[in-house]
Amino acid sequence: MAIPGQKQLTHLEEFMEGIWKQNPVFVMVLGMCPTLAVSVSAVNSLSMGLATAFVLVCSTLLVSLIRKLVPKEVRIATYIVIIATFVTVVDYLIQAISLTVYEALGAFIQLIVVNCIILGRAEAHASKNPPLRTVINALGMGIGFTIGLFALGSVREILGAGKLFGIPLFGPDFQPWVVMVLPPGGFFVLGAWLLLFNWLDSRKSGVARGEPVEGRVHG
Amino acid sequence: MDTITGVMLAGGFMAALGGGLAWMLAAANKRLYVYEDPRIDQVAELLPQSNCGACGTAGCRNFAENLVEGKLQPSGCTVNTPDMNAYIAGFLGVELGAADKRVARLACAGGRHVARLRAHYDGLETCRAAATVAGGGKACAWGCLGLGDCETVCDFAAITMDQFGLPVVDAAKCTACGDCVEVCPKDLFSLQSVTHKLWVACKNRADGDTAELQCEVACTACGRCVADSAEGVVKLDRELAVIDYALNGLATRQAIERCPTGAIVWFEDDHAEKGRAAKKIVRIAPLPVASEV
Amino acid sequence: MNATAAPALTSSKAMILTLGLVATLCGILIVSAYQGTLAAVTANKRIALERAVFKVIPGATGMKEFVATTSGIVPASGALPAGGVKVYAAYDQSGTLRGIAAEAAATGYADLVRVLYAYDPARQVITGIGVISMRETPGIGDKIQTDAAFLKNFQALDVSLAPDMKALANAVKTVKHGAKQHPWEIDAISGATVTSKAVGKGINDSARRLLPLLLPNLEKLKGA
Amino acid sequence: MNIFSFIKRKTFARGVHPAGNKSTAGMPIRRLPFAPRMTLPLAQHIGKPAVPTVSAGQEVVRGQLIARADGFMSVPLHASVDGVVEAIELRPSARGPWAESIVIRTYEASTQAVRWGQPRDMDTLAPEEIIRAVQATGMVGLGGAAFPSHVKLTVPKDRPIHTLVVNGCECEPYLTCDHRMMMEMTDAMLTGIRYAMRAVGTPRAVIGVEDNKPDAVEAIRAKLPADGSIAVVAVETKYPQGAEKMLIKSALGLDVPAGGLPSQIGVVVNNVGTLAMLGRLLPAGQGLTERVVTVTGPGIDRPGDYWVPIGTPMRHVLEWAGAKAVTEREIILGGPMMGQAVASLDVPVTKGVSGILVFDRRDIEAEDQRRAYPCIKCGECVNACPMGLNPSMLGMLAASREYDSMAASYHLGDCFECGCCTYVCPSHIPLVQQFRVAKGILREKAA
Amino acid sequence: MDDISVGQIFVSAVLANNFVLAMFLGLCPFLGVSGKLNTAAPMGAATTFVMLVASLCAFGLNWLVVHFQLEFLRLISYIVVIASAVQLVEMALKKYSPALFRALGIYLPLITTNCAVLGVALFQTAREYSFLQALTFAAGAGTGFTLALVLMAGLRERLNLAKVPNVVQGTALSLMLAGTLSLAFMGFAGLGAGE
Amino acid sequence: MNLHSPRIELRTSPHVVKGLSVERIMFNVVLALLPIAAFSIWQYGLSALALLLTVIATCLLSERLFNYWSGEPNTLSDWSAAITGLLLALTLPPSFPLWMAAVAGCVAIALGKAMFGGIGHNVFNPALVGRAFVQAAFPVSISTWAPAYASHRFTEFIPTTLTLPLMTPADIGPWAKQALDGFTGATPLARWKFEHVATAPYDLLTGAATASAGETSAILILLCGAYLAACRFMDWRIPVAVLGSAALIAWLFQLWNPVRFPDPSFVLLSGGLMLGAVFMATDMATSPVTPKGVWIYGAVIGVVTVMIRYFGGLTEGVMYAILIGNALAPLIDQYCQPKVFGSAGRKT
Ligand SMILES: Cc1cc2nc3c(=O)[nH]c(=O)nc-3n(C[C@H](O)[C@H](O)[C@H](O)COP(=O)(O)O)c2cc1C
Ligand SMILES: Cc1cc2nc3c(=O)[nH]c(=O)nc-3n(C[C@H](O)[C@H](O)[C@H](O)COP(=O)(O)O)c2cc1C
Ligand SMILES: Cc1cc2nc3c(=O)[nH]c(=O)nc-3n(C[C@H](O)[C@H](O)[C@H](O)COP(=O)(O)O)c2cc1C
Ligand SMILES: Cc1cc2nc3c(=O)[nH]c(=O)nc-3n(C[C@H](O)[C@H](O)[C@H](O)CO)c2cc1C
Ligand code: SF4
Ligand code: SF4
Ligand code: SF4
Ligand code: SF4
Ligand code: FES
Repeated sequence: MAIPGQKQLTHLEEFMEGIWKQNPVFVMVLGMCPTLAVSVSAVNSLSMGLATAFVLVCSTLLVSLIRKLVPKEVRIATYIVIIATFVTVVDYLIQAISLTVYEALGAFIQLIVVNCIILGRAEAHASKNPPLRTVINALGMGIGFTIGLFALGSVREILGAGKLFGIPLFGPDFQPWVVMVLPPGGFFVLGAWLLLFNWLDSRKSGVARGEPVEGRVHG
Repeated sequence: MDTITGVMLAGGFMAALGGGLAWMLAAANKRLYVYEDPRIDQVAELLPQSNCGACGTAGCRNFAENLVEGKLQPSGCTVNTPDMNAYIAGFLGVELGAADKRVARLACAGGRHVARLRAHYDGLETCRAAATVAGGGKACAWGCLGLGDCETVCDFAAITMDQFGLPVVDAAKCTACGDCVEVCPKDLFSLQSVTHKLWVACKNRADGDTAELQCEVACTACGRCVADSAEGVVKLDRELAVIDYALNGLATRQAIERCPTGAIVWFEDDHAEKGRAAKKIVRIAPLPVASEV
Repeated sequence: MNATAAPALTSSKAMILTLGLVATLCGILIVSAYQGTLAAVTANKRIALERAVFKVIPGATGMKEFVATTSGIVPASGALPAGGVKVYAAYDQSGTLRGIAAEAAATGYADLVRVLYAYDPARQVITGIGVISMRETPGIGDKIQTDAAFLKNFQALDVSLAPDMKALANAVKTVKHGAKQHPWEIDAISGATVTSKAVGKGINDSARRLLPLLLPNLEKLKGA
Repeated sequence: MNIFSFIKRKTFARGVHPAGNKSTAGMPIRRLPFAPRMTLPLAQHIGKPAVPTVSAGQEVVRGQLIARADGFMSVPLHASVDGVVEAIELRPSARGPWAESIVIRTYEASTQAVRWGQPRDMDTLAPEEIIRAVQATGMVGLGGAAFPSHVKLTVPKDRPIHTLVVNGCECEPYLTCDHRMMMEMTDAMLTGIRYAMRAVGTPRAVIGVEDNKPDAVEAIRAKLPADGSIAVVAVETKYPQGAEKMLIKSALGLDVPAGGLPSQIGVVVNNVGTLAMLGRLLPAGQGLTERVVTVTGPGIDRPGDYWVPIGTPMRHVLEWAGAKAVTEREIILGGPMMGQAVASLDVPVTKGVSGILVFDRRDIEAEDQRRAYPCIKCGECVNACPMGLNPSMLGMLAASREYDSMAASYHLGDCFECGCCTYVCPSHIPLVQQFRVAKGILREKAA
Repeated sequence: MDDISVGQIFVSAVLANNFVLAMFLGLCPFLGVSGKLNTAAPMGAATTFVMLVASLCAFGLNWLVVHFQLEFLRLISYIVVIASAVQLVEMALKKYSPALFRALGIYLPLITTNCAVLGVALFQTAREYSFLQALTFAAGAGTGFTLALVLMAGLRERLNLAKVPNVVQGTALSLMLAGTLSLAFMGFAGLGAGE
Repeated sequence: MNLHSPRIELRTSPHVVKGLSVERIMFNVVLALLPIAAFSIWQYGLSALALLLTVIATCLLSERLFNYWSGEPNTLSDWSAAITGLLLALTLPPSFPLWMAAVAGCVAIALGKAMFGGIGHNVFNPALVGRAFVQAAFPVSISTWAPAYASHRFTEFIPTTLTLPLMTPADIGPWAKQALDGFTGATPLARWKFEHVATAPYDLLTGAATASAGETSAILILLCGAYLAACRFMDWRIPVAVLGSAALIAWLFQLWNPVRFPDPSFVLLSGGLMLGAVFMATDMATSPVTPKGVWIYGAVIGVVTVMIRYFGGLTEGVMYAILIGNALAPLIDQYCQPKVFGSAGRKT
């Protein structure tokens, strides 16, 4: 017996969940630490996003595969072990590929372990869904996370350094807004994005609300 | 360190760590375990989480506990869809219970265009506040103040104020949570079964002439509705017609037909109908403030 | 889903087994990844280090790591012995010693500022610095990498030892912008005095420890 | 500055200094003719409504008992004119909801003399008998609260009373009825004080009078008994000096515990008017049929203090005191700080009405220019609240309908609605009204 | 690193390098639990406690992994040990103080996956703190986290009573507030750095 | 006479009011700030004037814009945005580029005030939010100082003032050297912190030292503050608490180590402490309302200021101290509720 009002998502919808409806950065506002800390430039954002996506996909896949075997009491510990494994793997992979990126992301690669999105997905989705669905969902989430990071990183890089992907946009005399690459700037830029979405949403629902009310009891 | 020892060492270390921790957790689990029926959480998840209290408990989770213990029946939640309640009943394997659909009804029809003001209230724009200042500016001391406290407190947006400053209840959205009943300083709302079709939309207890001077749709206690209905269904109680719902089965539409002001109405399909004799009021502008009433 | 009875407690054995097994597997996975990437990572690190050292010591093409200890200088291997200081000797094509690089660190405006400085043993001066890592404010503190006037300080910063070879003749000191008078002083960047001071303090601390160990045993590096 | 004034003058902390406007203080009390119809609500006091002992059509005489007390927490009601009972029905009341009232049509020949009463020798009565006699007069606190006086005089055995505090502060602007009674009925007041002292069993009474009424202080002082059992103290002119807790603090230096009653610290407080009327009525064995009311304000032609029979409709009083021809007016029962606006001229003067103020449109317009702002946290209200509350926070909580935390964390229950906070608020926030609403809702929830 | 006094470490971790406002660590619980003062304070206390536990565990584990030359297992061993420790605390709470358990609700597990906790462990290792320094650092980090949480909760409770425009309501407001707080904390930069 | 005709008005008690109003308070603060603004124009000439006008204009404009967006009535008439603008301008260096000043003004109103719902609802001092933002965004410009009393100040702008929007201002050094001999560009606080030179109290009192546009003459600020306090438009306890605690702790430090720490009078008179204590810590919306709370709040600001000045990386900490005070204000209020009358006898 299906729970009324709750329908199975198609694979495409499942994928779009994380990119749009449940975007981890803009809608769920999870995994904020790496989001804000490394999004000082577009390149950093993309690298961090992809690294997180990789860990997300691999670990949720594994979790989904063994979801029926794990007793509930050691669930969290097991999931964390799995996540930590892939984070360590990514850590070494990045070191092997580019030390520059590794230095830029700093400790935050290791902190992917505790990125709330990953454990959250493992708990809320992977532990209840078959592998294929899980991977699709995780992929969506990962890409959604990367998009979110990029949205932050590009704004911060443009204002904070006058550049995008390291390419100067405004000429040599541009005055960088240092605050954008400092912690307050991270909060402000993300806050501003959310504000923008709120505003768009309110305009959308404002139209819906405009219908006239008609009297019923006393004509 | 060569590859093999490395792998062995790492595997061993992790095995020891994992095993050790699991053993600790297992031990703790035995000693510290607190049993809670998992169905409580499951059922709570299926409830609307509006925590309105219409079911008579302290919120949805509390209701879920009661359901699981079999103390209450799923239909007690009037906010949930019937489908969902049926699902919960099936899930728990209990009776759904019979739901008597109730809605909030307003015992006043005195909008701005028919009810006079005797003074101009200037203060906090809530009914509660207005009522603290000489009962508000309305000539009828029993009537609706029209500042919309009921609209504000309704969590389900079932109440909207109409153009005459009277609350209108959307019966489909009304969950009978009783918040409007509680908030109205004039006690104008009550929760009524939808089977109660005969309804007196007035509480004015002034004598007939005064009442009509105060509000054109007030009950003047002329007694026609009493005469036109079965014995005891409608009674006059101190200048006001009052319906005895214990005799609801005997109530007929006949009762409203001769009412001169239309204070008594008949609900049909959630729509209040006035009798044929009720005076027709076409005015839509508010009446002026006049202190002689 | 129709769980009506209380679920039985999971057995401890199952818990231990699952977690233990998963952990073991993960350990093996990690160690494979580690060993798989080890070569690349080490190479990468070496390249990065060399690049940094060659930057502060122009003309160098090869480099060796040593550890200066109280009992002399030994080639670096394994863990750092207590009291030891790591130094990088840089050589040119012909194998002659072009300079020595070492690390200095001190707390700046935000966090630790780590720099690599080049030491010219012949003239007993510092001939260049490069930043290894820092979290200073972009646009202010990070000028220590780019500010030409500031970098000029390190063309010949005096770190000569006192006659007894036990301590610096003059402590390296950062002074307010425009106030430099002696060759052992560093002229701070205006507006980033804090970071400038950190560089000075780091170099002073490092040189003070390293040079008395290094200078008497220079031959060992030259010969290598 | 507070510290010095504290040493110099007897007073309490915080409070406000509204302009006095006591222009009627120098005028003797005058009489009003009877209104053609009197409306006497059965519940003019706190407690259970009285029970009618007359029925429609029955003739009554001024001073005659027309409704008896319904138990201890209730007082009887007496006819204020000679006439005939027209009806016992619902009539408009000052609060809003219509109230059960006895309506008497006045005989044109009705005289002001009270002919109903059994004079007696008060000096022979025991305390319990005095209290019974007080109840029989139908007396309630004339200071405004309309609390049955005999209940207040009945002190629990375990709480010996050491001082009777007589409240002659009259801290509300505009009002002068207490002032006039202290001047014109000094003897009756002192007599009343002695009865009250006997009733509560205390040897000491202190009359607190604000120092803006030196003539009243002098008048009383001249007649004080030689034994020193009764004293007069002049306290600082500051609102709400007349609130009983404040007065006890000023006159005796004692704090009534929050949420507690004066009797807990051995004090009983009575209004001067209450005691003056008791001093007159008790020996004559009569009931309360009239009271002194200050009729004043910018909208009144002939302001002054009047003896007004209980039950006289507002309309009648205003006609005789000369309400100015204005297009919009605000009519207030009581003083401007705590009084209630009334919505209908049919509302009668009841036992608790000490003043009728009429403001005209010009004042109202000036106030309309006032723009309401959100609380700017200026702290003026905190510095004004005599109870030591935080009206700013209470107001913000009320606006968010967080009534529970108002009571639980911010002592809403201790607010006595004096209005100091609203008086000073530069943002023009109707704080007291918010608190009144909040209290109402909490009271209903608790019930 | 042994030339830094514990006082400096503490002050720096609380103010200048506040975990939340300057280091971007522990933001999820910071944004989630700072709505009410009476949950923020216990959450802060709980996190501080867990940080101390984590710091302790990490110190021991670090010795182990270095001893066996298994540095690559550092991260995974830190995190499982911390997670299990938190789970133990959670179980104990559920049993012995159901009220507190209910108040902290879903956030106890969140502490496990709180960057700030792992951050303490990783930073103390990277900075090669001694045992005492490490514990001080953990205490400072926890105090700083609690301070940020409590300040934020006070502000948010106040703003609950304010007429905040609808578009700003919710997380956007929290982030803007956090940003402003973080601006204010920039004033502490350099505190605890020593001369 | 007809008693029936007049319309009866129903209002709640009290029916009389004291007649205080937000507009009146705010207008008086503007009045009190005008002499300070005039003095800064006298010192720095055209640039100071342009700075003041720019910031006030952007603040008023932003306020109006947000009124328009939120559909609220116009709030310009309450003067509070003008105060924000005035104070913000007075805390900026006179050589600050106008485009950056405009950014500061917008941020002050948008981030500091409108976002929380406008007047009264804000939790941080708007002017200081604006300043803190530009301090973090343009740290170099905001710590570049121009000399006072330059000879051509009424005919010439300071070169950096007119920097093109978004562009980096040119180096002010050559101009400053030519405008005033021997000008070092260091504020008294910086000179003390980095060179250990304390400026003479007399110079600090009368404003003959390098600093922000409006923080130069301690005497003038005190006089204007005294006017506000005397009219009860300002809570005198806050400046007393701020200055008192700062002086006290500075005095203790000086007792402990007279060489390392300066004289308390230097701490009080230098930097923005005076302006901050008198005009900015006293901002009603962002300070506590409770009597005890006000003292604690002031003390926190004083102590944090001195701590940042003595031990932090920055030379000046008043702005940050006030912002920290603002952040603490709700908590302080919550824990410092006034004592309810008679609560001594209440059983708890
Ligand atoms: C980058 C990005 C950011 C988004 N941010 C939000 C957001 O802040 N709020 C939101 O409700 N939806 C956000 N979404 C999702 C859509 O806006 C959302 O699904 C859309 O408003 C429809 O929502 P509805 O189904 O509630 O109408 C975002 C999507 C993307 C790709
Ligand atoms: C947001 C901000 C960031 C700063 N960052 C640094 C920095 O990274 N390095 C530094 O030395 N000074 C920095 N400062 C400035 C210092 O705190 C201090 O004012 C300056 O070093 C004093 O140098 P001066 O006397 O040459 O102006 C910063 C200031 C602010 C406001
Ligand atoms: C704010 C406030 C002001 C009051 N002012 C007076 C006053 O001026 N004179 C007075 O007699 N009672 C005043 N009262 C009533 C007294 O508190 C007290 O109830 C009264 O003096 C008791 O005497 P009674 O019962 O004889 O009226 C005031 C009460 C409050 C709450
Ligand atoms: C004494 C006093 C000081 C003020 N100080 C400031 C201030 O420092 N910054 C500011 O933006 N507004 C200030 N204002 C104006 C006003 O309070 C401010 O805009 C509010 O914060 C807006 O809600 C002040 C007002 C007064 C009465
Ligand atoms: S029904 Fe009651 S609450 Fe609703 S508007 Fe009328 S008076 Fe107000
Ligand atoms: S018929 Fe109408 S007016 Fe007459 S008693 Fe019935 S309800 Fe009232
Ligand atoms: S009305 Fe209440 S809160 Fe206001 S001043 Fe009076 S006692 Fe205080
Ligand atoms: S007096 Fe008014 S504006 Fe001032 S704090 Fe009190 S409520 Fe707020
Ligand atoms: S990502 Fe840091 S706490 Fe969630």
